[in-house]
Amino acid sequence: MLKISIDKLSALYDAIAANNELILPVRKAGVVDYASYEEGADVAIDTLKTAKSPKNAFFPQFETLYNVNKKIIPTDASAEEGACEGAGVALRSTLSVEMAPLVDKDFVIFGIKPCDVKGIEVLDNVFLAEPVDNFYKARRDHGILVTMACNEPEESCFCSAFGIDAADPSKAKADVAVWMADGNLYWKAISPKGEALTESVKSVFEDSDEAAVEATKASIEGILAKLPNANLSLDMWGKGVLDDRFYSPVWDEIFKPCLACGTCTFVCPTCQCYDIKDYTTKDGIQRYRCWDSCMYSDFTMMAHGNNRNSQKERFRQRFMHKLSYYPDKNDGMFSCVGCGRCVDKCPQSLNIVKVIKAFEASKAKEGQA
Amino acid sequence: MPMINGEFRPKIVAFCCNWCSYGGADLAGSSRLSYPADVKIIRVPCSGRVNPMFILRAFERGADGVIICGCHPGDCHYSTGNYYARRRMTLLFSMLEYIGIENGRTRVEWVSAAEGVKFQATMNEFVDKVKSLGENVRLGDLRCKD
Amino acid sequence: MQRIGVFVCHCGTNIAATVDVKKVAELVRFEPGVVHAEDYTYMCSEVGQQRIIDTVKEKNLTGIVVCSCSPRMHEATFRKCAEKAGINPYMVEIANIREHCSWIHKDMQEATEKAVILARAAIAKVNLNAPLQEGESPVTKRALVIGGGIAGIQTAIDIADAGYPVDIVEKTPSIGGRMSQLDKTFPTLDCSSCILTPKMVEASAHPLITLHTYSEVENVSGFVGNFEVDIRKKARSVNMDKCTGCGVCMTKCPMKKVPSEFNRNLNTRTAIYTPFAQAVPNVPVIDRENCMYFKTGKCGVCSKVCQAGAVDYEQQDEIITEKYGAIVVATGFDMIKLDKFDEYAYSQSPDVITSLELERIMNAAGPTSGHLERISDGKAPKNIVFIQCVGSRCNDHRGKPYCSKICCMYTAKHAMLIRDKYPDTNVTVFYIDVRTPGKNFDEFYRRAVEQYHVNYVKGQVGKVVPKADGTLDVQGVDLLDNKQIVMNADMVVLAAAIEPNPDIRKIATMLTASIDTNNFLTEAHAKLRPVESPTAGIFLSGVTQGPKDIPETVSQAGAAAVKVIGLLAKDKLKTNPCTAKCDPIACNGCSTCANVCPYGAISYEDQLVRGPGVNETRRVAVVNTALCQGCGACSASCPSGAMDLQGFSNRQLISEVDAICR
Amino acid sequence: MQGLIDRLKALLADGTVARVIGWKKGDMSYNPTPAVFNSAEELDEFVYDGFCGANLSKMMIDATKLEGKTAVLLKPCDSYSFNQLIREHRVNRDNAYIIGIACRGKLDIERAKATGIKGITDVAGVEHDGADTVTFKTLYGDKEVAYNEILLGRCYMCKGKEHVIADEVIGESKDTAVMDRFAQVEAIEAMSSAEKFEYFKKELSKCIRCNACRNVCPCCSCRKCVFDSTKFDTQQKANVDSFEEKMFHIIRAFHVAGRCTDCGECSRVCPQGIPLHLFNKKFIKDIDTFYGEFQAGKDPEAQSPLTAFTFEDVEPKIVSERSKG
Repeated sequence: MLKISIDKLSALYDAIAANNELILPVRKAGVVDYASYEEGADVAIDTLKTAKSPKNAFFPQFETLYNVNKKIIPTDASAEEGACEGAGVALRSTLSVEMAPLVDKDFVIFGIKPCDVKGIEVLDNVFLAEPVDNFYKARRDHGILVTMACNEPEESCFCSAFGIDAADPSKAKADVAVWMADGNLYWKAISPKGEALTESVKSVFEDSDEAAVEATKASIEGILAKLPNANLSLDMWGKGVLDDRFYSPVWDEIFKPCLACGTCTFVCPTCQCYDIKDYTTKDGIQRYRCWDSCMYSDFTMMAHGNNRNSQKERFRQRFMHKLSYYPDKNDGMFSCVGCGRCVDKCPQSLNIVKVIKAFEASKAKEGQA
Repeated sequence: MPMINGEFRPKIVAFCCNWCSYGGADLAGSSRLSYPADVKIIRVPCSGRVNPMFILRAFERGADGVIICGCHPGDCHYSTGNYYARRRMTLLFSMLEYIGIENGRTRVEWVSAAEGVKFQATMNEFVDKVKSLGENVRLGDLRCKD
Repeated sequence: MQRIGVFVCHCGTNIAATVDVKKVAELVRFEPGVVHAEDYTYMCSEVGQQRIIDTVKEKNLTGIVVCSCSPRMHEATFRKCAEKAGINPYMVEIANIREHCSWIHKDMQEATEKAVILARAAIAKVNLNAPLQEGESPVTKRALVIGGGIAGIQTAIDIADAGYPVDIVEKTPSIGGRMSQLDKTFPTLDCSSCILTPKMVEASAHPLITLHTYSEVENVSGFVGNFEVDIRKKARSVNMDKCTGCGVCMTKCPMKKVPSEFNRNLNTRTAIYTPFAQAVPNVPVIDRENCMYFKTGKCGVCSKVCQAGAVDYEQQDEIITEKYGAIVVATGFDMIKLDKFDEYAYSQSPDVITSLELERIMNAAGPTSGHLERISDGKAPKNIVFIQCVGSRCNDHRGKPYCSKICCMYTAKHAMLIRDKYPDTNVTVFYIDVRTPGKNFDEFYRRAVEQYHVNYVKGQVGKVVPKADGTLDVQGVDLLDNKQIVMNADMVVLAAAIEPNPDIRKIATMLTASIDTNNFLTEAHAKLRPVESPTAGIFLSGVTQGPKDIPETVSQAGAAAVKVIGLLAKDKLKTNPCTAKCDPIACNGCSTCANVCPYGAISYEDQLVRGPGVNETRRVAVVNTALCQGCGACSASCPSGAMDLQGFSNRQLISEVDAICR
Repeated sequence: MQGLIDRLKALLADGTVARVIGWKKGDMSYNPTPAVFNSAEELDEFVYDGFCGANLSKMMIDATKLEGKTAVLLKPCDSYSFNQLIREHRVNRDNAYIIGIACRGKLDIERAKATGIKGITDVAGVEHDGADTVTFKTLYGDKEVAYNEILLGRCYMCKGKEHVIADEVIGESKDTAVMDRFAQVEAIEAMSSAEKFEYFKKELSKCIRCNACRNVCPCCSCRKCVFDSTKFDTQQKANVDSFEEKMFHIIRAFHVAGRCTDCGECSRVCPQGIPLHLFNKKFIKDIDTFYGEFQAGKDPEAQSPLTAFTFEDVEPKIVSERSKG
């Protein structure tokens, strides 16, 4: 295990940034989100929860897939495609397709919390399954995750319900685990990628034992046990519950305050739905994809219309996807990691915890009756 | 930046109402009153037809200036269209100014069908003003650039 | 996807000299939807149109873009052409590459680039055009003429002679207008009333003409073929049916000190009056502002002396509402006010008069019974100076930029008449130019100079100074001799500029007729449609359109009548299909659009709305296409974009914006 | 509170209303959720305290279409929104029973957390008739903050405690305004053009296009927003860091100009803390300056300034004439 004094963190950042793009929590206009480490960046490394999750680094909210350009050239120039009807003119048009480049440089996400690491695992099951999403895979191949323990978990956290250990990031599927303890940052490589990174920045560290880390882990575990939703029951969810939950009357009332905004979706580390659209550029189109939200009225809109016409159906889609459809397809793994961002951010204070609890309550009531 | 012979040539969209200003532009034409080719006119039935969205869209797509021309207040072919346009545009321009868009990229001018000379003078002035402001970088969408 | 044909017109060399038309045709081929592009010398010609028709058939075109002159010129032509070719006329768009391009740019490359962009915009728009069907509206076979001067009278008689009823609304108590104030008319020197009075009588006696004198248009609604007009018939205080026109009331009226408008305030009239002896109708009105009875409640003499019992002090203004198919504006003119031209001492000396005042002085029925006298002392003037262009052809804000057109001729007439009747009177005319185009006009002017020895001085007068002895010093310049002159005169006559009747602005607003900066109504086309307003169903007669003399006015009056007759002869009119349309699925029923609709064309209905995820009865906007005139104010105000204007839809206009900004 | 619940139960019991729209206790002590209560039993979970900031008027669009009357609890500022919805025929007044509920300013949990409070397990002192001090019990110790120090930003610019529409009013409100409504707008107006641009660029670049501002807005009651429809070819969900965000926010503010009651919900719900009310307030200020004072929602009969005009209205060039840069 290595350590560096918190006062000297900028030396570590500089060392990482020398060979990689460094992405870490940065405060901008009062809000902390993952952003590039640039000169003058207001790094807020002790932030528990960034407003948006770090999934943006692998699955950006907006990314270009390819460009199609039309050019008009003289007929004697070499052309791939023919002109329109009425040939024999001096000009013809050509179309060229230009793929967006794949990420080919390493980048480091520093300070990512264990829940968000789990969130990336959730995305992997979608994007790395056949057919593999090349854009995502390139970023995954080049992304290095430095995950950090959560020293002061908050009441909206419920990661432990999903088996995530906020005290011990070394259990996460990341590359380096770090802790902040007694004025130092402790560093431990947990994958070959992590070891390579460690090697390249080793000079800023000094060696250390694990005593301070162990103490911190114990303190975090103590707090985790006291979190109000530490023991959130997921008994009613997982594989094979689709029919029962889908037709539950709980949905009839609970969705009502939902604004149909996309806040929960866009702050969520696991939401993975996107839309593909064309933007008409000067001489062609740019085909891009951008996050979509199942809360939106035009989500999965088709020529005939929409197959989820009411907000109840759209609301149900989001939670059923996270707690039932996804587990059905991924061996019981939930598509929620308990980061609690939606708990903090929902404008109507409606969130997945309330949904889970509402189902529990309804079951309890049935039991009584 | 579109340059011709080393000179910045702005893209300017002019919305002209069919009854007065489009006629004013026609009169400028038939009177051979020249103004820069940077101005491209879109015919609308009335200045009251101009949705603020059209103006922002033009900027988004790379216009450097947008001007709306209609009948003089009181002379609207539809009686009142230009009065609504006047309020809409006043508020919209004020908002653009508020978010830091340079003044002078937008303008409203009342030009009657008999005012070919005014049409020319207005366009000359407006083009000069927009040229002095240079390319519209604050409102454009990068994807529309060359 | 549309199949669009682009037709680029050379317009002879009007376009082709500045725009590389072949290049335009070549470049637009690659625009989305374009399957054909060609250029031709005159697209509007028979041959040009046939090419379009043939191409439509040959290549199965669904849309047409013509790159040519202004759509205000030939849009209708090409729409008809499309119809002949078997496609909807509203699948045509015009790229204006003449007025907006070739005529104003000199550089060929620049003009060609612009023409391509304008063509692209039109192509982008036509890609989104949809066939539109014209509706039909009935025609009320009755015309309204606003103004009862010679223009209005002639128009009314011509329309009525064709068998259509006509109403004349005249603001003053009698029809007749300015012409009734004139003494003689150039160039034949006919007596003005001798030729006008029969026309007035004819109008009054015509079974199809209704006169509304002492009346004003209060409100106009509707549209071509279907106007609804409120007319305020001001209280005359004399019962038109009972009055015999004996005139006793006027002779007995004790209030005799009211300035006579008809005589340009040179003398007075009574409070109960007809403007002039030959007034039609020959029924007096009581000028309530000046009548003793109305001011003090005492008097009542007229009522007592009226044997017919026609005087009715209780009469109220009456508003009648009539329907018309067409409206002719013939509101005429007045002289400009001279307060800004005080260097000519008009306000300082009663012997500085306007030409129209001179007409009254020369007129046998005028304030001096036709004797040429100075207003100040009644003496016959020996030296008269005429000053031309007072306020006409004036480039500063004081006057009018235009030539008033009639002054040169009437001044020649005045000079000649004075020299003829009073040969010992010296007449001098200061002029900038003498303009005498017109049949027998120059001959007339030459007679004034050569036969009557009127002293024409090319030059302007700087100042008129009233002197203690009652004469006037006229300080001017003789440009031909290049010297200053000071001339002593007994009388100075100012050829003041004429301007449209000051009421015209209000009337134009009611009619939604275009008006220019000088308050003349704008023609639909300066050369080809000079008697029509761009607003359908509104026609122009007389000086309301621009300065003109009597023969021109009468010709134009007849022309306007013919246009009205042509309209009224139709049973149905095609209506503009470019009307607003509401998408009930997106409509919120919020009423914003109805609040800005100037025609009351939008109403709300509870409608069964069915669509993806919707199946309910709810309040939505409904457009009455017969009332909608297609201004689009509703579309611009609708936040959800539910209300859209056909032919100028949001997407069409945005696609034009995109094409231009590309 | 119990009195309030009893009153609501009574309204249900005597058939005055068929349901109540109010707030339901959250799973934590600071996150009540707007909810529909159909029975007396459900009302046991009713809550009204300092965290009930949500404006419930928009929920009445759907609720007043149902059979029977719906009771809704509206704070003074929410009542303007309801009036505006009446003006636009979006709610059926006859199907609404409006309970004007008193307000002493609503709390902003984000503002509380910004003072360093974290790991909250319980909150006390937030009832309407509660103390002047709010006590937070947290995993990291207890904290006290003055009630008025952690209000929602809008409450400091409160436009008054009058219920402009109500069938009955319960409780007494307290004034919370401490600053001028337009002070923030004026501060921006005083900036140079470049500063203004930088300011808004920084703020708007945070936007994630979640549409919470739009969806919560009682004026944005369009069945189909233009930004969700194909009618303007503006259906772009991307938040590219370019003009798109500005266009969305300008047009949204423009669409509600003359209709926005200044309820401040847009800024309250923004997950990225963008001060969206600055757009709406600018329009309100301009409308007041150019066309005379106008408070949307005050009078459901009043004509919106954008669907009205006078012959003497200022010309658009006033904007450049009075501009500083």
